[in-house]
Amino acid sequence: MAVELPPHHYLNDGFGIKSWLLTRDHKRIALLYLAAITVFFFIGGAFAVLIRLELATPAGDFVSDDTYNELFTMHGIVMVFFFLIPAIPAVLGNFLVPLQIGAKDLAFPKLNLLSWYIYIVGGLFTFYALITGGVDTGWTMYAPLSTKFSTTRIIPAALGIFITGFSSILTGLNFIVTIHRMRAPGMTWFKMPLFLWAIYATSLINILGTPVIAITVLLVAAERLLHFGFFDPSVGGDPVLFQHLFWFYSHPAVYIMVLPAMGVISELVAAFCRKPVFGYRFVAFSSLGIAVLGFLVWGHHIFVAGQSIYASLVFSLLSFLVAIPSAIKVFNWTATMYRGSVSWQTPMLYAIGFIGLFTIGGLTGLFLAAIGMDVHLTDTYFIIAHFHYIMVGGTIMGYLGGLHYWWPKISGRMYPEGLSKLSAGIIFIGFNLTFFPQFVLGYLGMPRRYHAYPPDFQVLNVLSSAGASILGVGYLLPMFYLAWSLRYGPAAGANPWGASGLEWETTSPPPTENFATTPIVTESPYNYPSPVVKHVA
Amino acid sequence: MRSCTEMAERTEHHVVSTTIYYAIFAALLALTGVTVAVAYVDLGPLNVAVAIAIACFKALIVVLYFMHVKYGTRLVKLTVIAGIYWIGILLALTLSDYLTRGWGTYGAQLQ
Amino acid sequence: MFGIPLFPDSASTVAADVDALYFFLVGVSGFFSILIASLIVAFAIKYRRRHVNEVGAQVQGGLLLEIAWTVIPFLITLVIFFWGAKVYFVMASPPAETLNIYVVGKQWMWKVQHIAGQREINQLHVPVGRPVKLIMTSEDVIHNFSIPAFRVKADVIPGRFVQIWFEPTKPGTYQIFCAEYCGTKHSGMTGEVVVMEPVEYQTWLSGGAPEGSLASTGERLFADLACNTCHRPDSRGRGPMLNNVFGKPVQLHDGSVVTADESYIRESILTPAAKVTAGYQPVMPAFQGLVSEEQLLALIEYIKSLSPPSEKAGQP
Amino acid sequence: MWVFLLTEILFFGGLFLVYTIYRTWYPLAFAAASHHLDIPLGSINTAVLIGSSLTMALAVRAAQLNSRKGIIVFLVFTMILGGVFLGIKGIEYSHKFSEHLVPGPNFQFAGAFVRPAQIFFSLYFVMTGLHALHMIIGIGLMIWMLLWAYDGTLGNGYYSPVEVVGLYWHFVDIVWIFLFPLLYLIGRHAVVH
Ligand code: HEA
Ligand code: HEA
Ligand code: HEC
Ligand code: CUA
Ligand SMILES: [Cu+2]
Repeated sequence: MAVELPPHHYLNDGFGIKSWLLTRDHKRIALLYLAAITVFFFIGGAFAVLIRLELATPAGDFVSDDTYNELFTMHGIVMVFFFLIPAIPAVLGNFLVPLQIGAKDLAFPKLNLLSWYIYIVGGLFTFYALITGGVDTGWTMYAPLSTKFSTTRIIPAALGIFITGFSSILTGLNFIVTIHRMRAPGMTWFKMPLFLWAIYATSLINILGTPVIAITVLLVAAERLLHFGFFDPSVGGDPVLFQHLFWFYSHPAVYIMVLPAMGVISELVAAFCRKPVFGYRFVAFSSLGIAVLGFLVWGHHIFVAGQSIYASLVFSLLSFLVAIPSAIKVFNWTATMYRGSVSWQTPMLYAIGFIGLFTIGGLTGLFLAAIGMDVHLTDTYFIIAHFHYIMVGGTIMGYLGGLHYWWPKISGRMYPEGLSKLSAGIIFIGFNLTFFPQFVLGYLGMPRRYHAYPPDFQVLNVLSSAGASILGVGYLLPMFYLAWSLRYGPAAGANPWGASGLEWETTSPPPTENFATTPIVTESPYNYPSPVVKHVA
Repeated sequence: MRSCTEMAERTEHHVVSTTIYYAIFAALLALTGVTVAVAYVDLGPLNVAVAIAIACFKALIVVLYFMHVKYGTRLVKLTVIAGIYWIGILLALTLSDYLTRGWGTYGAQLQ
Repeated sequence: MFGIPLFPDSASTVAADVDALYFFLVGVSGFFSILIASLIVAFAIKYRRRHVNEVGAQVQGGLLLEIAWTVIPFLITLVIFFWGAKVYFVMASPPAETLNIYVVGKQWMWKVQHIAGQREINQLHVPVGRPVKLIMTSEDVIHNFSIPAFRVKADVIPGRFVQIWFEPTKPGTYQIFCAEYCGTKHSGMTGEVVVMEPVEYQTWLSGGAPEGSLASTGERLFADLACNTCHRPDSRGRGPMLNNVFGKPVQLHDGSVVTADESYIRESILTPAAKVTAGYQPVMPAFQGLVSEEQLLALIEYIKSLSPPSEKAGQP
Repeated sequence: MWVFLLTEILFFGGLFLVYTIYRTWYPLAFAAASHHLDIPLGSINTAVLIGSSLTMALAVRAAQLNSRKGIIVFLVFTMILGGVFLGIKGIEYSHKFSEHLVPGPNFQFAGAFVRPAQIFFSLYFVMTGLHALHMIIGIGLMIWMLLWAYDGTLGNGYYSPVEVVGLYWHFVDIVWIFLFPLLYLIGRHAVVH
């Protein structure tokens, strides 16, 4: 007998635009974020497409140099601040935190909605900056280029970042309070799914790091607008101080971007091996470890920027330390697969992709943390490859894996399995073709943010551009088939994967209040065989 | 926005007596006087240290009494400590750069 | 391979050190990437789900394994750390005797000033087999002087001097890039290093410096800017004598002592009040905005030339 | 709320970092520039703000004890004191304007430290300006609390909103406790030109 959608769920609990825009239901807010973030991803992606088109030939002939500079700046800003940082926490986190702890909603539902609006306002500022001329400072906005020399729309863009920062802070605050106070009876800290540990660690970084970037961009704005001098060498200021402040936030921010994905991967590996995560406590604590140690390494971005040698040594050593918790995670995921019941469904394919690509991205981070090596590699395409491996190959894989895994819960319906496997494959191939050649380019010395380059580098760049077009197709496909499945996909049932976890014990899609009765937790999160193991293979 | 205000971690309903409040107030005023006075005395490098020590002490009693942390839960205390700790990280590691630049900076000569 | 360049020229002494570290790192990364990848694929195949209701073995974890994969990577990273630091120290400590060349970055070109007086734009001629030290600053934003074939680069920061050094090992022409994003024509801020045999280099040097050596330009400036009204060759001026200042410790009026290196001289000229020499009034006018970076270099070179020859090892 | 204050701590922390760095770089310039700030006004303001913290604490206490009148009276006192603080700050700012001590093209500073003094005053304005902004927000929140006290939303054991505003206000007070010695009281003992 075919499964059917439950008669009442959060999606049919009120229709019309108001029921969405004024909702306080964390699940609907998650979908609001999903919509906004997808838009930003495609904007950022469109910039990437233009970048790669320009770089297909060595001469700077496709767009002008100023346009190119605006392209990569806006690509970086949009992708980092408006897509990747909010992606997993605000979409999957919002949807899942209450479900996974057995609560009705977040601690502050109205604040949650407010965060979305703040995010949108920040986005509008950035959008305004974009259509009135763009910004050309690079996403790092180094002074004094940003404070004195550039003539572009830096203030609106800075305000955009400032404002979205508050959205991240409030979301983080909401999650922290929720996780502390609203866990269902019996849900002790060590019975929490690992995704929540990751979200919790991420929220901590948000709360502690984001205010510093907020004040930093504010100082830049004050310096531009009011001619105050903070980083201006002509009044005796130190431009390198800006870099300290910027990276104090932005290095931890890279962990904001990867930790949630690591959380997702822990869930995926457990669910598709039907097995508890190997070394649960190690994986849980390594999230906190990354969050804390992540604050101690920012100086590795400024090894050649006139930092003291001794500070560089300290930062280098600490950077190696922060790699250890990541290593622990990778090994534990691998060990989880040992003697599992490994299913090859789409989310698991993404999880496997994540582990492999994150490993490469992370290990190349070690090249950069070794100071003598970084001198040659810094500001080359090696850096570009390093972080795209982690952020695109890692986090986006995690995000898509998570989206597919929880899609039946979110929408109540299944997506087409064949097509989704196909696009996972396309993404994997396209990704490697795009970014692997960039490692080679980097060691050859090709600097980043170059609009034109010596002809020697062309072949590798063409490979990269070709890969990007394959990757683009790979990203477009899920958008279409997921949208399609919203209407035509077969109903999924409460627990299509036979996975354990509270979110699978309620209907798909869940009712507005999530659970008919407050669940009581007695078991560890990955206790197999789970109560319902019967649906799809 | 009512829910928003639940943000205060639930402190026990500890009502502090007015005497304590007035005492703290008096102490704060006195300490302000002391810092101003001390600023005019030349203590060499100690001037900064004293000024900051007094400010820290003032902040401490505000936090403990006016802000009720003394009567708060462990979590509240932990949060306060975390704040101080993180500011410490920010200052300490950045200073680790600035204060050692004189010994050798990448791009400047090692002695 | 297939006409695709895979590896850059290595044309300086330090390049070999960097490359060795690089290969080690590629080895470590390759090992772990392949290890992880093959384990995942092997497990995915060996333990693939065979029927619908199958569940995995309920293994919880193993302390020994956890310790092993914490400690082993930690030890490996320590090796990388020390190795990286070692290479870095080589890069950061120039030998005592170097050929000094000044570089000024500005949006969007590199101006090179040789001590003998030659100037170049976006080109740098150096002899092979001799350590070269570049003393660099920027007129506007942060740039980065990068020579991939030598494996060295450094941010060129306005308001201070930055130095890198290298010893070319192979004659030839190599790319210079600006590697710190600096605005519109960042990607056009490139140039080349021409490494020549010492003899050729000598010929090139003598090939003509219309204005005479850098120090002599400085001497002229010193008079034009009326520095010599206060800084006179005897001790009767209002300012200190500048003979024998460079490279020596200077006592400041707040009691501290600094070494009179390029940065100090530079600061003394631009913002004299920041560090006032003991025994003098802070009457020297600030020349910030009045002298260009290039004039500054000439002045500095002149003041250097007033000190004994051992300080002038850089003179060709 | 405490978690929110954590954020605030780091927000100001960034500023204190900038301050610390430049103070260690330019100790003399900072001392000289600091001499242009008005100690009597600064001290009065410190006392005023401490007083407002006291009344705020008393307002919270009144709320705990369900005394509606107490809440209202003490909140009003706090707001008045806050207003006085901002007023005095305004006077100080206008002095700085007329003395051309606002960084930018019109900046004028007698003595040797024109440039670093500009950094000092940049910091002065941003730090005290953001502090004042926080106070304005705090006063806004108090107006809200007053309304709730009038319509009886507060009381009957429901007082956490006042408590939250109180925490916020004390935090703002603490920031000032640091700003005052760091900005006003540098190097008063030595005569620097
Ligand atoms: C999500 C994003 C993300 C993540 C997680 C990381 C993770 C790491 N990053 Fe990366 N990084 C960026 C995003 C990220 N980075 C970005 C965006 C930039 C450039 C910014 C810009 O300038 O625009 C950058 C730049 C950057 C630099 C500066 C380079 C430069 O500009 O000169 C450095 C230098 O140390 C660095 C190091 C590291 C290290 C050591 C890790 C570690 O955390 C990695 C740890 C992971 C592993 C080590 C892999 C798993 C482990 C194993 C499989 C076991 C084997 C392990 C061992 C033997 C140790 N990164
Ligand atoms: C989350 C972060 C994120 C993500 C997801 C990406 C995704 C991609 N990035 Fe990006 N990138 C950054 C973060 C990110 N990047 C950052 C921070 C920088 C540094 C910026 C700086 O230096 O300041 C950077 C810089 C950067 C550069 C270097 C530019 C330079 O230094 O000169 C390049 C070059 O190849 C690049 C390429 C790509 C590509 C091909 C993708 C692909 O993965 C994108 C794939 C997506 C698509 C292709 C979208 C699909 C949509 C369509 C196909 C529709 C097309 C529609 C129209 C054309 C109308 N990125
Ligand atoms: C009005 C007089 C005056 C003029 C003109 C002047 N100086 Fe000076 N200079 C001084 C005095 C006085 C000092 C010592 C006090 C100080 O360090 O500020 C000094 C210090 C210096 C020092 C530091 C020397 C040391 O021993 O520490 C250098 C270098 C210097 N001057 C270079 C120059 C140059 C180059 C010019 C011209 C562009 C110049 N000065 C013009 C008065 C002058
Ligand atoms: Cu100069 Cu980039
Ligand atoms: Cu980093």
